[in-house]
Amino acid sequence: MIDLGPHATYIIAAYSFVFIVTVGLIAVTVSNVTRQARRLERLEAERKSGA
Amino acid sequence: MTDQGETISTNWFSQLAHPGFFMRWSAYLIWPLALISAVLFAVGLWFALFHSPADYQMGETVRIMYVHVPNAWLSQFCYGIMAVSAVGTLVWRHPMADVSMKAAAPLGAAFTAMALVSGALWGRPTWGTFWEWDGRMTSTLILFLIYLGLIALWRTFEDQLRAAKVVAVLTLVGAVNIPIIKFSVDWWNTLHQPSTFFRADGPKAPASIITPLLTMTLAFTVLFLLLHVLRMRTEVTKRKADRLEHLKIARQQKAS
Amino acid sequence: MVPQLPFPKIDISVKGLRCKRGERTVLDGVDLQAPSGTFVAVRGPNGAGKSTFLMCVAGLLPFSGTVSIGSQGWDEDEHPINEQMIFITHLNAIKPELTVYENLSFWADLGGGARDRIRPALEAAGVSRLRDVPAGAMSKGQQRRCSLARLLLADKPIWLLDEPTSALDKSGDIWIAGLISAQVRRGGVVIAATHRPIEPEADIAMVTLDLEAR
Amino acid sequence: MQALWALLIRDLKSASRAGGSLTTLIAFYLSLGVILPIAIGPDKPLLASLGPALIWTGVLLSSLLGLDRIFVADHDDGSLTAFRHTRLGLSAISFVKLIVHWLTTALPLIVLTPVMGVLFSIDLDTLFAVMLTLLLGTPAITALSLVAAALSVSLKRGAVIAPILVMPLAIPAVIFGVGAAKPVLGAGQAETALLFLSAMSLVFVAFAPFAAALALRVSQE
Repeated sequence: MIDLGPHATYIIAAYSFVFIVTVGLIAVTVSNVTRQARRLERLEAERKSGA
Repeated sequence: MTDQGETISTNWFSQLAHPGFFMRWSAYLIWPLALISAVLFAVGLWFALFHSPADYQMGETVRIMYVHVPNAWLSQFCYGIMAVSAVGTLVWRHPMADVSMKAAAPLGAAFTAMALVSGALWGRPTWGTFWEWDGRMTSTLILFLIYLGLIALWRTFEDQLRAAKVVAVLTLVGAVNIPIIKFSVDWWNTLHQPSTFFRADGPKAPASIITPLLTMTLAFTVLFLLLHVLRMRTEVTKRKADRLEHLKIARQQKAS
Repeated sequence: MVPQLPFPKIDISVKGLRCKRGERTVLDGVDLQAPSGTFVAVRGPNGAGKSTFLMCVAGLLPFSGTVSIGSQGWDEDEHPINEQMIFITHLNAIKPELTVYENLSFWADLGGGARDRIRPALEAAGVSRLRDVPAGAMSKGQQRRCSLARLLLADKPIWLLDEPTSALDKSGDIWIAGLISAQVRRGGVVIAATHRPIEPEADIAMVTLDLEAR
Repeated sequence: MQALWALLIRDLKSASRAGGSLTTLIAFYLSLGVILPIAIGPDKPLLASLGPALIWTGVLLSSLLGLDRIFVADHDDGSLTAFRHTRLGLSAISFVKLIVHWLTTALPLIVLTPVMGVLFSIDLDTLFAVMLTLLLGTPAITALSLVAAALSVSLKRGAVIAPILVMPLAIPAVIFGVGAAKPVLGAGQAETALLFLSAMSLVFVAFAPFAAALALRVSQE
């Protein structure tokens, strides 16, 4: 790891915050994709079996 | 009963004709975008953290800029996308425009929040304070409030298509206002303190700063596009599923 | 009473009307032929789209299909407001803090200044004694009568009525039936959405439009 | 024209008889005039220097109070639908609503401002300056309120959401309004601020009725 100088805390804090939010965004987005896709699949299957 | 089924299916085909097309072509975008974004992030972070010198003025804190500036740019880029989508909703009545607008708003708020927090963390070592009422940070904060307002307005509506049109009107009103806000805040800023701050994207920035900055900006932008497409696809899927659920409830009511 | 001259011929025809309200398709392929001098009773259970149908004909909602009024026809998104009609919704559009007279003279002014019709209209509605009473102090039925009195101010050939008889008593029903009959006899077109059947006079041409719940 | 006049008179009559709203407005504004000095402390020079800013904030917050009333009554009693078959377009109606809202909300606040001036112990010149900037700047705030009210007209929680929409957009009005009234400024800057303030009010008042009409139309669909 390189030496980040006297303000290392701020640099690390900034990168961590951006990292957490970005990863969080990706995680939420991907989980929504799969959740809605599953929901649609389930409903479509129900519709087919019902009809 | 079969008759009923027929009318229902024709309905939804005509309704989803456009979204169906979108779902087909956008499927080819996801992995390339993800790959490009990942590579850009890898290269950008390597430059930003290891392969760029400390600035002679700001020292190591210049590295915060590499995450701050891309987010600040995206906070505005996202509003641009929303404004175009708003015109699409109201004028061209394109069926994907409101999906795009709905998908963009929370992303815009998130990127604006990242710009604000990284800006504050950059400001503390550079200016000696977390929050400086300088023109740019103030405008960004106001933009954040506007994003919150848009999201709040959207969430109070139950009917998504009606919400889209109303939110589109507000988005455009905001788009007209943002330059006025920017201008007024800059004027207010010069009034209260002479502007002597370091300008991050000034023309004198050396190449050692430009390379990581550009790479990171591209990386974040591609990531934004990827997330936007994914969220749009989710919304289309969700609406299809909602519709099936309504039909199911209607069937059950009929049966009982 | 105001002289009752016949209206110029004005026919309404609706073909394949489809209307979505937000995400919900409310009407899907509704047809109607209502030539001059017809009373149309729109019937159907709650949620069948009676009000939506009226709003489409009134030009307040985007629709697909065709709606033509007189010589003009529209389809798809075009929905101009037609000055030849008056639309009384299920709401009264009466301000409780203003008097009956003030309310009606306001609507008369908006319709283009026919204040001399207010008195006969109030008399016909049976609320002339309440002229200077704040509208909020009246009963629901009286407020409805007051709102329907707007029909007599405007003198338009086309009437769109959404539940005109709601809150009205037996004598109110008879009054409305009489109004509609007179309007139809003059060559006007009345389209009314109702739960309770309205019984116009025997010689009136009447069309029934039944909407199904979706 | 006659129809516009009729609408203006009817709304003013209605507002004057409905009662309560004006009292609420006055009480809210004056309460701010008491709470702010109590929170800041009875330091007269400090209060006087903060005066214009506090008064502008007070006016902005108070004017948001009755914001949802602009269209809600006409929406709920069906008048808004009935308007559609008259000769008035929705934009003309919105313009009248703008005038009515300004007359019933902004104007009483401006008239009450001398009382606030006394509470904040600001001098006469500053008071006049503040009242002038309020006179020139409140139309912009009213215009924004009009659009926000139209956007939220069909919502049950419209009264909560509409102020949130107005506040960020009203910031330029506050900046130029307070900027023009601040006694520390050079004459040139105050004039610039006044100019921008008036320009903003004019532009907003010109465009708001159309935006509001659009919002009303789509929220009826």
